[in-house]
Amino acid sequence: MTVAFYIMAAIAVLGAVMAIALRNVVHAVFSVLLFFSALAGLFILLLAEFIAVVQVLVYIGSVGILMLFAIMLTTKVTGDPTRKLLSRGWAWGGLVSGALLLAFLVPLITQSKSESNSQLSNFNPSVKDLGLTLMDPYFASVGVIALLLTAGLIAAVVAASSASGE
Amino acid sequence: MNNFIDYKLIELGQWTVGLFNDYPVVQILVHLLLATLPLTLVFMGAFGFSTWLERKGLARIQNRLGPNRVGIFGLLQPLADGIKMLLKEDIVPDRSDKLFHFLAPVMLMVPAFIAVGFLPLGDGLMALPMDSAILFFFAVGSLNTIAVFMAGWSSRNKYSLLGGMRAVAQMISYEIPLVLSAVAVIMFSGSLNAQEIVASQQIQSWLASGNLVKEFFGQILGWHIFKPWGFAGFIFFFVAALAEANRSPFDLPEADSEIIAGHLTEYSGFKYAIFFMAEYISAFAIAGIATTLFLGGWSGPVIAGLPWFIIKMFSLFAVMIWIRGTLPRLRVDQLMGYAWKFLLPLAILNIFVAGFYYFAEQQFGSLAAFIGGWVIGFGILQTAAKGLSRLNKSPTLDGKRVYQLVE
Amino acid sequence: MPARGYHLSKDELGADILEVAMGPHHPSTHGVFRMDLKLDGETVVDLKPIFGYLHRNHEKLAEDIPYLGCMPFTDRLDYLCGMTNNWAFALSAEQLIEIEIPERAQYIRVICAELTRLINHCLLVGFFINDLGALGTPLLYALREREKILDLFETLSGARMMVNYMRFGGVRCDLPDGWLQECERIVGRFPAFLDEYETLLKDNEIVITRSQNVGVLTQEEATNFSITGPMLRASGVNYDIRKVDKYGIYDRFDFKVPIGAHGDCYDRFMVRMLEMRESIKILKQAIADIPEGPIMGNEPRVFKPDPQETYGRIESPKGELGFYLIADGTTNPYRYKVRPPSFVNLTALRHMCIGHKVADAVIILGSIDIVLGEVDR
Amino acid sequence: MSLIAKGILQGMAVTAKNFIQSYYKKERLPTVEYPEEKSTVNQFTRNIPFLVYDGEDEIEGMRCTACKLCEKACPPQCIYIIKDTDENDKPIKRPKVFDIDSSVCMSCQLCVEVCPFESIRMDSEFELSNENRFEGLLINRDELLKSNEYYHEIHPIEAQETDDRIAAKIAEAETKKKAREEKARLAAEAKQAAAAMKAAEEAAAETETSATEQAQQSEAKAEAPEDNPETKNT
Repeated sequence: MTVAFYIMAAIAVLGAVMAIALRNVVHAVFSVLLFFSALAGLFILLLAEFIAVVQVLVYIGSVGILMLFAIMLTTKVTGDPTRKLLSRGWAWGGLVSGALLLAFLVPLITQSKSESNSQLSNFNPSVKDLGLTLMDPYFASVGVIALLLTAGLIAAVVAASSASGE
Repeated sequence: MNNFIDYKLIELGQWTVGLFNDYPVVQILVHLLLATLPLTLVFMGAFGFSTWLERKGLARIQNRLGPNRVGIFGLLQPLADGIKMLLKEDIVPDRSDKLFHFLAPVMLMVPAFIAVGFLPLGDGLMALPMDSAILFFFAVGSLNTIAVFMAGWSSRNKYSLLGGMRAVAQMISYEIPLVLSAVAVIMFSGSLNAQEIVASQQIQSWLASGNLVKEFFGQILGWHIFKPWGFAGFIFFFVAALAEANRSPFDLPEADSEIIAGHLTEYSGFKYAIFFMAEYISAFAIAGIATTLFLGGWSGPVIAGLPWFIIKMFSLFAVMIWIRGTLPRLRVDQLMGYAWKFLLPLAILNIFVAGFYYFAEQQFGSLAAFIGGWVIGFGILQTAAKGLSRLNKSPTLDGKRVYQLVE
Repeated sequence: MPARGYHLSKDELGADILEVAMGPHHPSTHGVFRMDLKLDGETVVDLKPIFGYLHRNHEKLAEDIPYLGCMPFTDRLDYLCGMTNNWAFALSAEQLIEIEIPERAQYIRVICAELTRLINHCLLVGFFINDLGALGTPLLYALREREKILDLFETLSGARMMVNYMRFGGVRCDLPDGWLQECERIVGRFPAFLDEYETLLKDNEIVITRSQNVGVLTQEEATNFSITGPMLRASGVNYDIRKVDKYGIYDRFDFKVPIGAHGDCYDRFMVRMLEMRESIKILKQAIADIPEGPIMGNEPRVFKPDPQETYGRIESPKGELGFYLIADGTTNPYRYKVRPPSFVNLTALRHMCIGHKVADAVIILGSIDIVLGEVDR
Repeated sequence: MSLIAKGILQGMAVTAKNFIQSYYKKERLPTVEYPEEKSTVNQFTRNIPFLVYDGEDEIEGMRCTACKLCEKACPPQCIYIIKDTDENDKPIKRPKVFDIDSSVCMSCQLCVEVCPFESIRMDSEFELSNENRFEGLLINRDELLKSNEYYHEIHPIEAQETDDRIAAKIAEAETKKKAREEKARLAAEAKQAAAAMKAAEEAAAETETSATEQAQQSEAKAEAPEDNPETKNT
């Protein structure tokens, strides 16, 4: 399990770094997809099947494709090779982002350590339970979100159709 | 129950794993191999057979003979083709994105085989026995799109790019009606587990009755396709599946009369063969999942289990061949319109019909629900379909026309 | 003639226009024909037909050959319809020397021409549906039926396609024994095939959605582009040279001309289907009425017509096929010019395609019914 | 389009019918599996020309007289003929070289139509594939020569007509010749009678007449293809 975790984590980090570093936009998007799939693998290791499925379905299957679509419409696929990866502000940026990461993550990690595994052990991450949770205590919020999304979709359709109708 | 073949296979597997009881690491490996290797080999064989079947079937539809030179009835033709493909020169365009050009067939192959792993081939026969297998299947199926796009983009060919664009647009659009028409079944069965979905299509009380006739029909009559929403759902699912698997009449990404071979234009030799194989295995997988969802999976009279599943899967594949031999291709915009304006609303409506059917069955008993469902539920779907097609019809499309004959 | 559709500059579109050279090696350009397409997404913004890949110097070649020697070359113009090409050339050369054609030869010519029409139209429908993406099933049915008629031609003239059968003043040889009976049998069975073919295609929803309202050519546009043949009639113009000129003995037969109302691809396809039924009507009458008698007038093989010019035309399956000849008193034509229907009908391609999708461009080209042998000559 | 598309189902019924009937109806499966089974070649089929000879010997029985009419008539100009000569460089009515480039020939049959000696005819042989695309496709005289029996085998009706025509020609020539001989004989007799009367004075005139006689006879020989004595062997 640990070995699998490290492999997945390594792939995820590699994908994330490549997504930033690669100058070819399409390659960058595929690195992002690699990162997403490694993430899905990590979710499976955590026995969070459903989240893994959603990761694949939504992030790889839809968001990734959306990005590819956007790129297809652009003319410049390869970036400017003269622009260097290391610019002057690089060090400062790295420092700030590293600090932020620590600031956000450290409390979380320490918290989960201290609060023991009692909560985790009796939680059964089956799809059925997830569905029941969503449909019972959180029904109202799920409904509201669904309605909002539908409204947004309709608005998008209206906007698109009126734009093309001119 | 008479699905002894499945039990024997499972027993064989357990016995083999049991041989390595003393070596836990080896045991895990053997277990993995047993889960994957037979499946891989069987489906690769099935791929070969299906290419033969397709060529032969199409030939007969077109009043030809089909392959008949290699082996008896040309049965060894796939082998000959495979050897030919292996020995052919592998041509990679000079300005292509070499890495992606190489990776694309692999990217298509992997999800295809993973998807096959989620098929409930028999009672307990499943390579990846996961609780939400159906959902996983769809998730993995959506990966095909990326591979096709990779192939289309990396080839640096305009036809390939067009094919890739078409593939992406088409697959995204048809995934939605595909999943939605499956939702009705999932809702009715109350589970995402493929085995449970199959079990929900057997009339358990009849099977347990001991009456031979009842046992016989208990394996058939419960199939979802005999229910109104199941029938409609099957049609939607099958149409969407054709589009997902790039089969005619939705084979736009590789439309040979328009864009030569679409994303496959620049592929040759073994890479092309792998593409071909992945596409056929995806088609199998989707036929298998249609079998599971609507045709009662492995359940069937006399020899329930693996044989029935294979028969049903190949029958669906034969229908795909039949359709391919008959129908012309849709146009891009029509294809999208058909998915969004016709299939999607109807699939959503079908979920409601299925819901009402479910409650009607609990309220009025299954027979009344059955008759009422076919009369009312199917009537609603039919009317909706007609109304939608009238709504969508462009004003100049007048269907049947009358022609003047003048002197 | 301003072309319909839109012409936007690159900037106005905000996206790149994809230029695709479709052909000369493309599965559905019906030979070595090339269309340079400018695509906006999948929509055709501009189209440039390019041909000449199959140019064989047909017209210049004829100037060095006696009149009769040109006859076998005409087979190779529209290589699907050798018989009608022969007839058109014979007709124009016969005008030079003014000879009577025996009755029996006239009937044989009509029978051959109408059989050719059957071949051409059922093949065209097959190719058209093939362009729609039907994997060749209708095409192979058409080829299956064509074989039977080609066998007839082989028995009659010795060759299946390159018939070289007509001569100035008649036809080369008389019908062999039993040929008419065989022909009658095949023609009698043809309607059954047509029924099956129509069931397969006519009401098919995909064929309807794909081809209706695609590649529309109005009456006015069609006449302005000097379109002829089934394509013109699909646009609603009643113009059939068999009716207008009544060449040969076409005034003796009772047949009608099918007319379309919309001028789109579906109409072109259906007009051809209906024309096949009318051809069968003509064939049945001709087979019943054919008289006994000579098949050739007494005509010298090599002749020197007086200096003059003629234009002979017939309704070939694809449209008006005409041969323009200038004689200068020698045995060879001074000028030999073909008016090929494929070529002239092709001029409307760009006009019809702009604004449609790539897939439509392919079927519009298919519905025009071109044979590159005739376009390039 | 309603839920079930009627037109599509109709079409699928047609293809299903074709699929099933292809197993038991010959009409629905017209395929001929070529190398194993060959469809019978129509006796009217024409492909590449060949030269007919009569009797046993190819050269002696050759009908062709190298008149080069076919060479002139051939539209793609694929025929090449050189006249044969004897030891004294005197031309013989026979081709030394008769080549047909089968890659150029378009099987139009115009050469057959112009041939006055019924010599060049169309073959129905269609398996002309060759390993050598240049020399292999150039068919020379010896390959072109085929017997009259072969001609009868591939085109029975046409060959019979040809033979009848030749026989009629020969018969005609024969009767003409006989009539001429008769005439010549009568004239000779009359002349002999006259010669008996005035033998001494008109000796010069007599020699002149016999010379004319000879000339007439050789002319008759040229008209009919009499250099083939076995013409009537069929």
